[in-house]
Amino acid sequence: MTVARRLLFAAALPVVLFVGWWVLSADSESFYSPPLSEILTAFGNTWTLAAIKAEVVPSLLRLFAGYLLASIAGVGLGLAIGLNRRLRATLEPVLEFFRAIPPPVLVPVIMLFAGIGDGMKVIVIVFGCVWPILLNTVEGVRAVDSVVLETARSYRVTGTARLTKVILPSAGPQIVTGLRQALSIAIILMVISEMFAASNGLGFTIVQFQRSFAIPEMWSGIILLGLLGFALSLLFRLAEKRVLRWYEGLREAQRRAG
Amino acid sequence: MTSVRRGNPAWLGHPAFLGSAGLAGLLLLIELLPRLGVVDEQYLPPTSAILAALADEAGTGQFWISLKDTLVAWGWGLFIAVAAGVLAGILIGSVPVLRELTASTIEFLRPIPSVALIPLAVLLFGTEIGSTLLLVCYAAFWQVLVQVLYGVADVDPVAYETARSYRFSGWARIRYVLWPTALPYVFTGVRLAASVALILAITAELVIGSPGLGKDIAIAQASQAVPTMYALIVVTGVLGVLINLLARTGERRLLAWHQSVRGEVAV
Amino acid sequence: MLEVKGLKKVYRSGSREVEALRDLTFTVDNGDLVCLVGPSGCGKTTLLRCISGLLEPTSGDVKVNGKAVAGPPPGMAVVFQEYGRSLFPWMSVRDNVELPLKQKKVSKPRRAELVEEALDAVGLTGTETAYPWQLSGGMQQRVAIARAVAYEPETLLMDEPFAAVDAQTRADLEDLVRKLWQRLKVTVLFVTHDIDEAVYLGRRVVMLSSSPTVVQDELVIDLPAERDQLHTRADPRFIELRTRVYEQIQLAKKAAAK
Amino acid sequence: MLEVKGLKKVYRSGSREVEALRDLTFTVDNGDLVCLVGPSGCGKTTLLRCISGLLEPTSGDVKVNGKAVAGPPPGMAVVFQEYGRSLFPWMSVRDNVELPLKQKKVSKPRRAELVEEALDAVGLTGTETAYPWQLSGGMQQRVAIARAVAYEPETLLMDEPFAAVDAQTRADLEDLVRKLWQRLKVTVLFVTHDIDEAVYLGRRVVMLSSSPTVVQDELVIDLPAERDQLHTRADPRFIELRTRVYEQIQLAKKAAAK
Amino acid sequence: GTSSDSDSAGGDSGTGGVDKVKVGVIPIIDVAPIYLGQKQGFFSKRNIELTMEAGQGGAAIVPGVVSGQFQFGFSNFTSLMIAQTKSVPIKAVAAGVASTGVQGKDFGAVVVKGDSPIKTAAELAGKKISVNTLKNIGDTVTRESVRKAGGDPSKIEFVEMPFPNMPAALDGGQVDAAWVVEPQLTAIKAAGGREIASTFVDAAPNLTVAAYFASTELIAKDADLVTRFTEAINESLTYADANPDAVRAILADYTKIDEKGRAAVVLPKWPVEINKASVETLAKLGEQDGIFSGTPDLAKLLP
Ligand SMILES: Nc1ncnc2c1ncn2[C@@H]1O[C@H](COP(=O)(O)OP(=O)(O)OP(=O)(O)O)[C@@H](O)[C@H]1O
Ligand SMILES: Nc1ncnc2c1ncn2[C@@H]1O[C@H](COP(=O)(O)OP(=O)(O)OP(=O)(O)O)[C@@H](O)[C@H]1O
Ligand SMILES: [Mg+2]
Ligand SMILES: [Mg+2]
Repeated sequence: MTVARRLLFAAALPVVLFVGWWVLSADSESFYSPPLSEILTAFGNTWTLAAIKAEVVPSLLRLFAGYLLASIAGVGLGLAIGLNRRLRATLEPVLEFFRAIPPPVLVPVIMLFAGIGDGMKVIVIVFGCVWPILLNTVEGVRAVDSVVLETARSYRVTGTARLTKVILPSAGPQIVTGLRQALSIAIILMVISEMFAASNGLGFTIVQFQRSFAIPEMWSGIILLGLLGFALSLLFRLAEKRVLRWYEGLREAQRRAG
Repeated sequence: MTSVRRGNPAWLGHPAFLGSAGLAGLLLLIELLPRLGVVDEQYLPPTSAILAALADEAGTGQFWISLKDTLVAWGWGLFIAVAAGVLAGILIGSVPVLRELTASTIEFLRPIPSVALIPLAVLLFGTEIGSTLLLVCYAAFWQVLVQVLYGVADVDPVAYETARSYRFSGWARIRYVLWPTALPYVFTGVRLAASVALILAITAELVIGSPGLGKDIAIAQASQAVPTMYALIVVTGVLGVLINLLARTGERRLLAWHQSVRGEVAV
Repeated sequence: MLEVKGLKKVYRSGSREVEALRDLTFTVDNGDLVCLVGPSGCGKTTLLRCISGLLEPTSGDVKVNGKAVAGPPPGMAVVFQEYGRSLFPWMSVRDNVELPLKQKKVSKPRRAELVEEALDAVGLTGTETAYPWQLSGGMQQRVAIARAVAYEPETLLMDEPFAAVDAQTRADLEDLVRKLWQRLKVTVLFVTHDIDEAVYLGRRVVMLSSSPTVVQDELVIDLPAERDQLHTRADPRFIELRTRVYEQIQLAKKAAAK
Repeated sequence: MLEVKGLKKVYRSGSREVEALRDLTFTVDNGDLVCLVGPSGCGKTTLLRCISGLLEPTSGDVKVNGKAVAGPPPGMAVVFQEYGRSLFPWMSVRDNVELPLKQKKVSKPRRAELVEEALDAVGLTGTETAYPWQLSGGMQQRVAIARAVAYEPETLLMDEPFAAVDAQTRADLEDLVRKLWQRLKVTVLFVTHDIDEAVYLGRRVVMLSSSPTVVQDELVIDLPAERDQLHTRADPRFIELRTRVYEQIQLAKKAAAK
Repeated sequence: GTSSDSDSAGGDSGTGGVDKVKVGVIPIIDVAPIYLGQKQGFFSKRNIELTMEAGQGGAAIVPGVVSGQFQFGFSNFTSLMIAQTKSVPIKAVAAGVASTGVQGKDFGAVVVKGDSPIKTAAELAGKKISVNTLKNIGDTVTRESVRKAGGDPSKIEFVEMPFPNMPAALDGGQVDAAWVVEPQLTAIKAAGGREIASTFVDAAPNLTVAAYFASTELIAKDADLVTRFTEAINESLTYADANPDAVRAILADYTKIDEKGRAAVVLPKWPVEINKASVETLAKLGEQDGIFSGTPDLAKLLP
């Protein structure tokens, strides 16, 4: 019963919105907001398996490459900066500055150096989504409980064990927060990088549809993008639940204690 | 990096000094790279050329109008997003049924990249400031909403029961317990939203061509005016730093009682 | 007068059921100071939450001065076990103490008077503008007590209020509670699991059994009204009484184990 | 043997200076159980952190078996006051106990043995795979003690380990500490501010004065080695001893007030 | 001011008053006449108060015109024909810009690096060429140049890249050739680049590249305004064609091209007449290359 109830609650609003859109747009004459039925037809026709292989897969590959690189760079650099007060003080203003530059602005600049290939797109993604990871890692490392650190020290837990068994897990929840923020930014940048200079990809395809006035197809692309973002964030949630099982439990226990 | 040993004067280790040293190092690097021929001056002009271009820009009226346009779009977008996000967050967060009903929809709408809405914004508002506003609001709204939801969920049951046991009215419970608990989260949300809003404002201007700094950057680029382009990029960066600084200061003022701020002061 | 009759509380969460209180009956006369002891987890907090109207009992009655309790009754103040979390960290000490009075629509000058008196009574004059977290643990606990005192309750419920305070501060606070009770003539129900504390403080001690909880025994404490930490605790009669309570509780535990 | 000679510690933060310890000298023989009492804030934690090498003293010496302490000395285990923060919430109970042994490069089968023994000694068999936050407070504290025990230290430092535990659990843990000490023949330095606890537990009690802190007095506890909660605490000699300690501390406070 | 838009779109609101008109333009050299005309008062004397709204390419401008955000827009003919085949309700109202028609001296061309082995347009087959927008006028005309020179146009690999990045891409060898327009064309030539084909000239004699357009709704509702706008534009075009120095001067107002660049760029032609034959050729070429989904109906598109 409870499962059914939860399903009902989860599905209710989306269904209402969907039906609402369908009804409101049913006899839409406007060139730019075609009926939902038309969009769905276009969706079926446009996003065939072949199209997904040709357009979506390259986008996803670039996304994953960029995201992975950003994660490694962000966590690595974040650990170093978080653990070294002086390094932090020196780099903080510079990092703040670079973080504040909107990544799309840098697309042309990065193109100057990295050309127009996949490398450029990956660099754009890395540059944009490394910041939340980096900053959250730094904060997480700084916030490691002093008692935890002293315990580790008094039992002579040092070197790699200190890093992997104490500091990384302790900063874990915050690092994951950064990774989650970075994921949505990475998707945005995937699209933006493909809007500037590309010959395939989801962002490119949407722009092509828009330029060639294939409006239902363009809408179908936007919907696909939404579904993709949703699926990725779902995947992320699953992974997070596994990795941070201890943290969720801890929070739960703390809340129950009240 | 050379390590500063104990014997050296204290100011060598001061954060402000180290920070300035870091910035100065960056400026020097950008000056030297093109001068030494490591990169072509056409792609990356030296610091001096960028600064000169910046000075030129600052002398034109257009620059200030664009700056104003960007800030207006950013400010309004942020304001609308924060107001809507806070209201919706408190409403949804404090009514369990609403929270359950909306959870899946929020999960679906939130990750939709705001840039996917660029075509939509263009259709609705053309290249007017409205397009920028739409994108800015959309992107910033989720940041605030999600944080407020976290905040409302974080209300300490003991504090809440204390309020009940002293017979606080419903409004008083929101005003004196719920809101102060959620406030730090609201601030985090606003801070995140402020930077996202700036990014989106400039992206929209750049991609759509609505008025503002982003459009100027596009024009500078199209005109092959590389130092000017860099100068404008620097302006956006500085703008971002200032906005972040402002948000942090406000946060520190208003949340002096909160753990995170206390912690920062102690360090 | 406070009457508890046949009180039963079963917690239901999902399919799990916990019978916290089985059948509780006892009364507290107006102006009395009753200590409630019982092993950890026997349902003392549950009982207090039922009495204060924060929790609905599964069956049975709670009456305050002849009126059944439904929702927090007027004229009652509760000091929670977790004082640190029951004070509002975003308000100064004064605002914390004053806010319930505002809610009670006490006039402004009277409020100022009450707050000053209460803080004075607990020895906190001069800390009005400090935030709770700027005070030591014992001081925080005294703020929570001051808040209850300023409220001018007829009935004062205190839930293990000193559990987290160091022994020294605890002794001071115990003396404070007795002094306030003697002066203000309120009805006090004091929950603790420290047997010595119960015997030292109370005029009567009600002992609860282990879960499922019933009233195990009652004891009138015939120590002189003037008590002090050093001599009362060394008094042979004191030791006799505490030994009796201790034995009762051990008995209850053994009964539960069977 | 543990020797503390002329120990002085001044905290400097900004322009503010706090003299936590002024001049402390005492020794603990190998295999002894010494309790350290003193008013809140007198510097007990500071002293322990100096002894365990986590904090550098401003002047004076700490020697363990004739060797000056610089950094956590081998063969020493510390049980921190905040057990909740000193256990790693991201590790199971077993991993928490095992990690220091790994760092000590104990072989795998021996580790398993030690962990099992230690958990058994504190009565926690069967909780190996649980996370710390899934346990009650008293159980968590016992995990921290098990970790220290499994480490097979020659010296065991415990900093107010029961301050946050309810009275019942506390009594059980006190008995546990005495049992372990008798069985394992370790040197124990036990910090508390509970006078009764110090007298009940210790073979010797060292009393510290209020800040600026010196050794106020020392007392050999000539109670029989076999002690139990009910009878020892009711023993007239016990009451005599605790009254003496109490008076000394009151004296120290008065001296400080002047 | 959305309300003022709908007023002016509604037409006769300005009873003898001034019509507020917004024009969506791409801020490049091509639209210099409209800025010049505004400055010269050609619009205000016809009771038109002009505001220029910059858009990044036709794709951003066409929706604005259709939805009534702008009354007029500027776009190249290929984009307009694409929209037309998708039944977007728009129609050209005046000529925009035209090729100079002179080989080697046009405002758009395919260029290569100075030391490139490519010497003729035929050799472009099988090479990588950058264009600003795929499936648009750039690749159509480049294909035509290759075809005319005897190469196989189907073998060209086009990549999309903004014009400003092309000099660097060419220099860095990321592309073999670039289809560029001014001011990048002059910049590349100054850096030693060689022109391989004057694509607009190859495509058709005196090709009309772009046009000003309006929505059919506006044309039906406010024919008077459209007529006045067309007259003003035509006067501006004529004036610009006759006064190249004024054109170079006005570039400083709405672009950031530096003084040297302004003096050096090759200016296009601004004839008043739309060269129908050239547009038809362009349509045929586009159809041949599969850019349109149907056949553009030029009768509906051209004024
Ligand atoms: N919200 C709840 N849901 C389910 N069970 C609960 C809940 N609150 C308390 N319990 C259970 O009810 C019983 C009594 O809990 P209660 O907190 O009243 O004990 P207590 O006597 O106050 O203990 P302590 O001395 O540790 O504070 C316990 O077994 C506890 O696990
Ligand atoms: N990091 C620090 N910086 C500055 N002062 C400190 C620091 N740590 C402790 N102190 C001060 O040193 C004194 C002794 O502190 P310490 O924690 O050692 O006391 P304690 O005896 O353990 O107290 P308690 O019984 O409350 O745990 C106190 O006055 C405290 O304010
Ligand atoms: Mg309780
Ligand atoms: Mg301490």
